[in-house]
Amino acid sequence: MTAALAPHDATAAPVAETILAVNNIEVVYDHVILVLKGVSLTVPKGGIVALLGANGAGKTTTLKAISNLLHAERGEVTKGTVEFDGQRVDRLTPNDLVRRGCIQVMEGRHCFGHLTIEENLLTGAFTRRDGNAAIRRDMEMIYDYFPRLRQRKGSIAGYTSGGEQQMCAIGRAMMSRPKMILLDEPSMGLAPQVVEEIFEIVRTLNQKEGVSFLLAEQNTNIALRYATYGYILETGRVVMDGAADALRENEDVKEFYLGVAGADRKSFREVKSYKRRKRWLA
Amino acid sequence: MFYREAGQYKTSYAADMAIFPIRQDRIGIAVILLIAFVIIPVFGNQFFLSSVMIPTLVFSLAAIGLNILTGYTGLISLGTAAFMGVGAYACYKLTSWFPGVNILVWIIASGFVSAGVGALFGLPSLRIKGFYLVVATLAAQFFLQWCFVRIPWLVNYNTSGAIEVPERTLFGVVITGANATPTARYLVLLSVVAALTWFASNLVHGRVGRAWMAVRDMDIAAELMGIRLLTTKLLAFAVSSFYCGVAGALMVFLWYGSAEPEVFVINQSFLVLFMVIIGGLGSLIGSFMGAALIYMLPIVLRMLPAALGLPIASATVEHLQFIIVGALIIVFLIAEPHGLARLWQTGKQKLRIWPFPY
Amino acid sequence: MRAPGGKDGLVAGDVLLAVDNVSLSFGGVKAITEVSFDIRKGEIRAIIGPNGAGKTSMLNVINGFYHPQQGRITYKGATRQKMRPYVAASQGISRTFQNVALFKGMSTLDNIMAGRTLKMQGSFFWQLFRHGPAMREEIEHRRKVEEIIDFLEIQAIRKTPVGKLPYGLQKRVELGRALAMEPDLLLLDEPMAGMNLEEKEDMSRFILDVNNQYGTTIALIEHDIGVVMDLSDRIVVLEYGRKIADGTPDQVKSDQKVIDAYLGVSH
Amino acid sequence: MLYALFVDPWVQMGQAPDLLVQTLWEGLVSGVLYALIALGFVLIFKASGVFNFAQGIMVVFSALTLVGLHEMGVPAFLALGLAVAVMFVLAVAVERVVLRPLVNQPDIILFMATFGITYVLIGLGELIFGGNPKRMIADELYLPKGAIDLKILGGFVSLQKIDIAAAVIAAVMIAALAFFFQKTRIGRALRAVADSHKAALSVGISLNQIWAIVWFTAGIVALVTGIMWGARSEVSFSLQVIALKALPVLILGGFTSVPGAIVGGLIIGIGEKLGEFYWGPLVGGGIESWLAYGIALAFLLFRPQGLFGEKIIERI
Amino acid sequence: ATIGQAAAQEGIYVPLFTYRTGPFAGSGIPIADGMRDYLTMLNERDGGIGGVKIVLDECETGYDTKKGLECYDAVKGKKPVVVNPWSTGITLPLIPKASVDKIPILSMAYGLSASARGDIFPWVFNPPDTYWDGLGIILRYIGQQEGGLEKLKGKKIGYIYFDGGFGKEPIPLFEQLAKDFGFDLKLYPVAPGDMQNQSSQWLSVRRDRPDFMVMYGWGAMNPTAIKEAAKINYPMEKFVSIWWPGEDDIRGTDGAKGFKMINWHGIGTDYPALKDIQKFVVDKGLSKANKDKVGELLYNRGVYNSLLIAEGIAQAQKITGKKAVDGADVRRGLENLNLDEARLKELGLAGFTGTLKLTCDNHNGHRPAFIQQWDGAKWVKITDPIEPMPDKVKPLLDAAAQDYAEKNPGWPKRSEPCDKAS
Ligand SMILES: Nc1ncnc2c1ncn2[C@@H]1O[C@H](COP(=O)(O)OP(=O)(O)OP(=O)(O)O)[C@@H](O)[C@H]1O
Ligand SMILES: Nc1ncnc2c1ncn2[C@@H]1O[C@H](COP(=O)(O)OP(=O)(O)OP(=O)(O)O)[C@@H](O)[C@H]1O
Ligand SMILES: [Mg+2]
Ligand SMILES: [Mg+2]
Repeated sequence: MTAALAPHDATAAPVAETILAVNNIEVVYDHVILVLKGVSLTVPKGGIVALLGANGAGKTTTLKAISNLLHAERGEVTKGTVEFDGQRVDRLTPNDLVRRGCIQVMEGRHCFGHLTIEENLLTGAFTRRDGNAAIRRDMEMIYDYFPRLRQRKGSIAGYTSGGEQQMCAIGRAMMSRPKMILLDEPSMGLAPQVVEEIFEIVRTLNQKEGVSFLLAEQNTNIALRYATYGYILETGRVVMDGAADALRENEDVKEFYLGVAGADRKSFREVKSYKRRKRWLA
Repeated sequence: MFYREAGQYKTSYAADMAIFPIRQDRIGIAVILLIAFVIIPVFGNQFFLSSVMIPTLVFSLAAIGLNILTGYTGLISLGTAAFMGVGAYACYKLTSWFPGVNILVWIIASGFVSAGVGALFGLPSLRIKGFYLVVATLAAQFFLQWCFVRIPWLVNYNTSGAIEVPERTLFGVVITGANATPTARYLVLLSVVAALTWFASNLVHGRVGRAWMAVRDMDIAAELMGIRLLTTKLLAFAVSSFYCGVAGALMVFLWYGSAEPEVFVINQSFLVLFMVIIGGLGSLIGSFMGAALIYMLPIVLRMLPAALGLPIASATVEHLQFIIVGALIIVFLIAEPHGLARLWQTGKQKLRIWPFPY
Repeated sequence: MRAPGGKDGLVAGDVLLAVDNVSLSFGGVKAITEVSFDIRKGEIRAIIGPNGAGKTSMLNVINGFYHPQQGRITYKGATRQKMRPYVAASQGISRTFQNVALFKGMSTLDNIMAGRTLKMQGSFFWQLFRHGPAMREEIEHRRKVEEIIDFLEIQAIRKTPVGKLPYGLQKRVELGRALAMEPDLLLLDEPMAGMNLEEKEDMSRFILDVNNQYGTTIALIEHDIGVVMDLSDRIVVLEYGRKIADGTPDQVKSDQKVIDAYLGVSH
Repeated sequence: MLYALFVDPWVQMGQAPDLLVQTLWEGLVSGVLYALIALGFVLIFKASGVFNFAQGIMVVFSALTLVGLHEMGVPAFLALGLAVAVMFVLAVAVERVVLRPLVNQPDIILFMATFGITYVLIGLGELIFGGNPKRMIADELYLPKGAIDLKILGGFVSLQKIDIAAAVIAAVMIAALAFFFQKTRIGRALRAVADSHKAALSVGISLNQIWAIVWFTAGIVALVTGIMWGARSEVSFSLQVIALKALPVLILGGFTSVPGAIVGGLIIGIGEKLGEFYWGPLVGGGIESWLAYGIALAFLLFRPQGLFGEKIIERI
Repeated sequence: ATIGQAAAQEGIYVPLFTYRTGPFAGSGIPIADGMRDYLTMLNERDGGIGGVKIVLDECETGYDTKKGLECYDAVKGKKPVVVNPWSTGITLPLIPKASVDKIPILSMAYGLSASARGDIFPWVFNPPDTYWDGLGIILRYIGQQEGGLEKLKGKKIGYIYFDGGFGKEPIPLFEQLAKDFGFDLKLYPVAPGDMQNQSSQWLSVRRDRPDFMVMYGWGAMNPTAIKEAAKINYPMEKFVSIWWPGEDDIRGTDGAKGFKMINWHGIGTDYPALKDIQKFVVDKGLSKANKDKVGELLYNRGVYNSLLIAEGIAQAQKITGKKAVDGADVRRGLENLNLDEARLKELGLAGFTGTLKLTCDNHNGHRPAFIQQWDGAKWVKITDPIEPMPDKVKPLLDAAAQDYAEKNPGWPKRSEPCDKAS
C-alpha cells in the first residue's frame, strides 16, 4: 500500500510550536526483538495527532517509548531521541514525565483492581500539589463527563465492567491535569455513544484546556474526524503521514482503514476474501 | 559453530513435536549425556563425584519436582524438604522390611508414598491461592518434620534417631552404604535422574503439561474450558511430590548414608526453591542449571582462595561466600528474571541471527 | 471438525439455549434483572447494550461462571437452576473473553491444543512415554488444531508465546482456542474490540464461516453496530441489566428505546 | 484418651486459673512479638506486592548493628541512632540496586531477590560483628526489667515489664501505621503500587521514593522487633528462624492488612500457647512448631484471603 | 570446605571441622579456637609432635551435615590421621565410612553413644563420657543433694531437651532410672525452630513444679532456657545442665546465679600448657581468639579435644616407632591412650582434667565428672568428680551397639588386632 505515496519526511509535519518530538527511535524488546525501526513524529502544541496502523504495527510501543514505560517490559529505546516541551525526556522516569505534564492512558484498561473507582481517580492526582479543593473540583468534572462512574464510584474497580474500567482509566489520567495525554485505544470496548462522548471530551479538553493529544486508535474513522494530523504505522515504520482530512481522502486509507461510510457502505457479510493481506505476518 | 535450523524442514507433526526439533540441540544433548555417563566417571576424582556431581544431581531431581508444581502449575510450595523426607523414610522402612527386594524398586516406590502425602496436603490448593497456599505447604513441612522427630518407628527405633543406610547391591555391585564407590553411586543416581527427567519432559510437553500451564496462567479460563482444577492441581502435587520423594530417598541412600530429621529442615525447601527460580520457572533444563549454580557456586567460592593460595580463614571465606552468592542471585535475576534457561535461549536466539544484532 | 446437524439431535431452528427470567446481583449491584431470551440452533445471536448493561455477566451466567439468584437456564432441553463450568464446557459451550484471557506463558499452538483437553482422554501411563497411544492421540489432535490455525491464518505465530502478540492477534488466537473445543454454542465477548476495519472484516468472515461451515451457534457481544447489524440474525438489547428490546436487526435499529439508550444518533 | 483430649484440659484450666491467665498472657506477648515481625512483611507486601523474605534477617542485622556498635564502645543511644541510619542506607540501597531494575517483574522473582538480600546480610553481619551471639543492651537502653507479680486467683501471675513494654510499643506502631496506610495520599499510592507496578508508573507514582520509604519503615520495625526478641533471649542469627513464625500470622491476618498482622499475631500466639500447654503433652509436646500453621490453615479454608486481606478478585 | 594449601607440606595432617558461622557459631567459635591454639602451640613450642609438624586445616561446616560431608570428602584424599566432626549429624554418616577409609573418628562426648564399644566400632572414639554417662552423673549428684539416690522416690524430675537426636538419646535411660528409683519424669521438648521461644515449656514447668530440672540444650536454647527459668523464678541451684552451655550463654542474665552444669576439665589459664598457649600463640598473634576468651569453658573444651588428638598421635608414634603416622596408626594410638597423672603433669596439664585410659573395648572411658555452678560472674567447681552409672548404662550401651550392628547387615566384625597396652 505504500505505493504511490509521498515518502515520509519530517518537514511535512506542521512546523508550528511542537510539544512532542520523536526523532527516529528504534525499540528492542528482550534485547533481540526489534519492533520500531526508526519512527519519527511530532505533535504541535494544542494539536490532536492520530497514530494509526494495524495490529502489531507498533503504536502501543511508540507511546510507551515516549512515556518511558518500556523498561518495565524489558524493552529499550536503542536509537533516537524523544523531546517534550523542548527538553530531552528519554532518560527520565515516567514519574518525572507526569510531573512535566505528559501522561499515558494504557491500552486495555489498567485500573487498580483493589481500589474503588474514586480511589483510582485520586491516585491520578498523585503528582499534584494544588490542594484538595482543586482535586475535588476536577473529580466532579470527570463525574460529569462520565456519569456512569459517579454511579459506581464506591465499587471496587476490579469488578466493574470493561467499559467502566476504560472510563476510569481515562478519567484517572485527566486527574493529573496534564499538558499532553497519550491515549492508547480509547474507544476500545466502549459503546458507540460513549466513544463519541470520549472524543468530544478530547476535543473539549483540547480547546478549553489546551491539552495536546497523541492517540493510537484502531477506529480510524472517528480518529481522523477529530484529529488534526495523522501518522500511519506499519511493522514499526511510518509509512504515511499527513493532515487528517488529506488522509481521509487518500484512496488506500479509505480502502484499508475507513471503508465507505454511510448508506452505501459494503456489508460485513460481503467481505471479499481476496482483500485479505496478512500484513502482520510480514 | 553455526546454530541455525535453516534447511531442517519438518515433514511430519511427529517430527515437529519432538522435544528437541533442532538438530544442533539433539547433538548437544547427546554430547552432554556422553560426558555425564562416560567422561565424568572416568576422569572425575572422588571429591568431584561425591561432593559435587552427586549432590547436584539429587537437587536437580528435587528441583524438577518443585518446578512441576511451582513452575508449571504455578503453585508455590515450601514443603519440598518434607516431601523429600517422606521419600527417604519410606524407602528406609520398605527396604528394612523387605531387604531382599532390589533397592531401586523401593526408591521408586517411596516416590509413590510421598506422592500420596503430597496430594493430601495439596487438597487446600483448590480454595487457597498464591502466597496464601504457602501456608498449607509450610504446615506440611513442619508437621512432617515433627513426625520424623517424634515417631521412632520411622527409624526402626534406632537410638541415634537417624536413618542408618544399610548396604545394598545392584547386579552384585555395592551401591549404598560405606563400601559403595562414588562412581557406582553416581552412575546409579545419574541413570535414575536421566530416566525420570525424560518422563517429566514427556509429561510437560503433552496434554497433562498443557493442563498444568493453563491452570498456572489463567485458572478461571482453564476451568471454563473444562479443565478440572482440583484434579489438575492434585495431580501436579502428586507428581511433584513423587519426584521430591525419590530425590529424598536418593539423597539419603546414595549421598548422605545416614540422615537425622534435621536434614529435612525448611532451609532445604528454600534451597530447592532458589534452584528452581534461578534456573527458570517452567523449564526442566533450568532445574539442572539452577541446581548446578546454587550448589556448585559456594563450593567453588570456598575452594577459590585456597586454589589461589590466598591466606583467608575458612570462616571469612564462608562469610564472603554468602555475600557473593547473595549478590550473584540478584545479578542473575536482574540480567534475566526468567532464569538461566531463558538466558540460554536468548543466547541461542542471538546465535541464530548472528552476525546481525537483531 | 463437525458436520452441520450434530450429535445433540437438534436441527437448525430449534431452541438450543433459553434463559428464563434470570436475575443476578452482586451485593447492591443488580447486574441482571429478570432477563429472558433464547438462542436458536445455527443462528448468530447478538447481545448489545451500553457499558455495564450486563452483557458479559449474561455470558458468565450461561457458561456457569456466575450463578444467578433467580431464573432458569435450559440448554439442549435440560433445564437447570444454574450451569456449572465443567458441565457447560463438556456440553459444548465455549467462549472468548472481553479482556483477553489467553494462557500467556504458552505458545499459540499450545493454547489451542489446550482447548482440546476435554477431547483428549488418553491414559496417564502412556503420557509418560509420549509414544504409542499418547503420541497417536497427540498427532491426531494436532491435525485438528492445524486446521484451525490455517483457517484463522495464524500459521506464522504458531510457536510464539501469546503474551508477546499484539492485542488483535491475541483475540484471534483466543477464537482459535474456543473453536478447538468444537463447540455447539460459541460465546464471543467483543471479539473485534481494538481492531481496525480490515481486521474486523477478517474477523467477521471467520465468524460467518464458523457459523455456516460448521453450523455452530454463536452468541455475540459487540459494540460496533455496523458489525452487529450485518452479522446477527437476532439481537437482544440490555440496559442496566434489563432487556429493553429483542428482534431482528431492522426491528432493533428502528426501536426508539434502543436508539435513546444505546445507538444515539444513527450513523 | 478422649477424656484427656476433650475434658481434662478444661478441668486443668478450671483448677489453676492463674496458670490459665499466665498462659493467655504469654500467648498475648508472643502474639505481639510475632505481629511485630509480621508487620514488617505486611508493610513491604502492601507497598510493592513483594513478599520480603529478608525481614527475618533484617531483624537480626539491625539488632546486631545496635549491639555490635555498642560493643565497639559506642554509647547505647548513639548506637541506636546509628542503627537507624544503617537501616536507612539499607533501604535506599535495596531500592537502587535490587527493586528498581526488577520493576514490574512477577512477585515470585522479587521474592527470590529478597533471598539474595538475605544472603548478603547474613554474610555482612557475620563478617562485621562475628557470628557469636550477643547480649541485648536492654539496661543501657533503659528498657524496664524485672516483673510485676500479681497475687490473684489463688496463685500468681507474673508480667515481665519488658513484655508489657513490647506490647505497648507494638500497639503504638501498629496504630500509627494503620492510620498512615488508610488515610494518607502516600498510603493510597502504596496500595496502587501493590496492585500493579505498570499502572502505578503510568499515573506518575514514583516507585523509587515509595519503596525507599517503605523499606526504611520496615527496617525500623525490624530494629524494634530485634530489640524486643533480643531482650528475651539473645541476639544471634538463630533469631531469623523465629521470623518464619510470622508467616502463619501474616497469612492468617491477610498479607495486606496492618490490623490483620496484630489480630493474626494474637490468635496464633494465644492459640499455640494454649495448644502446647494443655494439649501438647498428649502427643509428647513440641507441637508448637506446626500448630501455628495448622491454625492458619484452618482459618484460610473459610477465608482464603485471610481475615483482613483484600478480597481476591475473580473476574473474567 | 577450604582445602588448605598446607596439605602439600610435609607433616601430620590434622583437619579440624569447625563451625564459626551459622546459628551455632556461638559455641563453635571458642571450641575451634581452643582446638587450633593448642595444636599450634605444640608446633610453635616443640616443633610439632615427636618432631613432626602438625599440619592444621580448618574446614568450615556451619554445623550443617551437607557441608560436613563435603569437608570429609575434601580432606579424605590428604590422609588425615583423625577427624573430629563436631556435630552428631555429621558423625553418624561418617561412622560407617571410617573403617572403609581407615580414618579414625574422634567425637568427643557427642555422636553415637554406642560407639563407646571399641570391639564393634574400632574406628570411633567418644571419650570421656557418653550422654548416658552424663545423665548418670547428674542423677548421682541430684541424689547426693537429696541425701541418697533412694531418696529420689516420689520426687519429680523435669527434663528439658533439644528435640533432636542428641536431646532424645538419654530418654530411654532416664525412663529406666525413673522406674528404678521411683521418681517421675516430665519431658519438655524444645523444637529446633522454637529454641528462642520456650515460654510454654516453662509454663508447664511452673505447673508441674519439678524438684529438679535437667537440661540437654544447645546453641540459643541454653540462654533462653536460663532466662525463662529465672522468669518463673525456678530455683537455679536445682537446675542442672549437660556440658554444653558456655559463659556467653549465661553471662549478664540476672537471676542466673546458682545455675549448674557438669564438666570434666579446668577453666582459666593457670596451667602451664595454657600459659604456653598464651605465650607461643596468643601473644604472637597466631590465635583467632581475643585474649579474654582464652581459658573460657568452651575454649578449654577445644583444648581438651586437641589434647586427645595429640596424645593419640604421640601414642601412635610410640607404638609404631614411625614418625609420620597415618590414620591406622593413630587409631591404635587412641586405643592405647593413657592420660595418667604423671603424663598430664608432663604435658603441663596437671589438675586440668581427670585421668583417661582407653582400651580396645572401651573407646570412651566413662570417666567421672564434676558439677560446677555459676556464681554470677564465673563458674565455680562445687563437687569432686562423680562417677557415672556404668551398671545402668552398660546394658543400654551394649544393646544399642548390638542393635546398630544388626540393623546394618554386613557390619564388619572387628578385624583390627588389639595391641597389648604398652
Ligand atoms: N513485551 C514484549 N516483548 C516482545 N515483543 C513485544 C512485546 N510487546 C509487544 N511486542 C511486539 O511488538 C510489536 C508491536 O506491538 P504493539 O503492541 O506496539 O502493536 P500495536 O500497534 O499496539 O498493536 P495493537 O493495535 O494490537 O495494540 C508486536 O509485533 C508485538 O509482538
Ligand atoms: N463479580 C462482580 N462483582 C461485582 N459487580 C460486578 C461483577 N461482575 C459484574 N459486575 C457489575 O455488573 C454490571 C454489569 O457488568 P458487565 O461486565 O456484564 O457489563 P457489560 O455489559 O459487559 O459492559 P461492557 O460492555 O462495558 O463490558 C457492571 O456494573 C459491573 O460493575
Ligand atoms: Mg496497542
Ligand atoms: Mg463486558
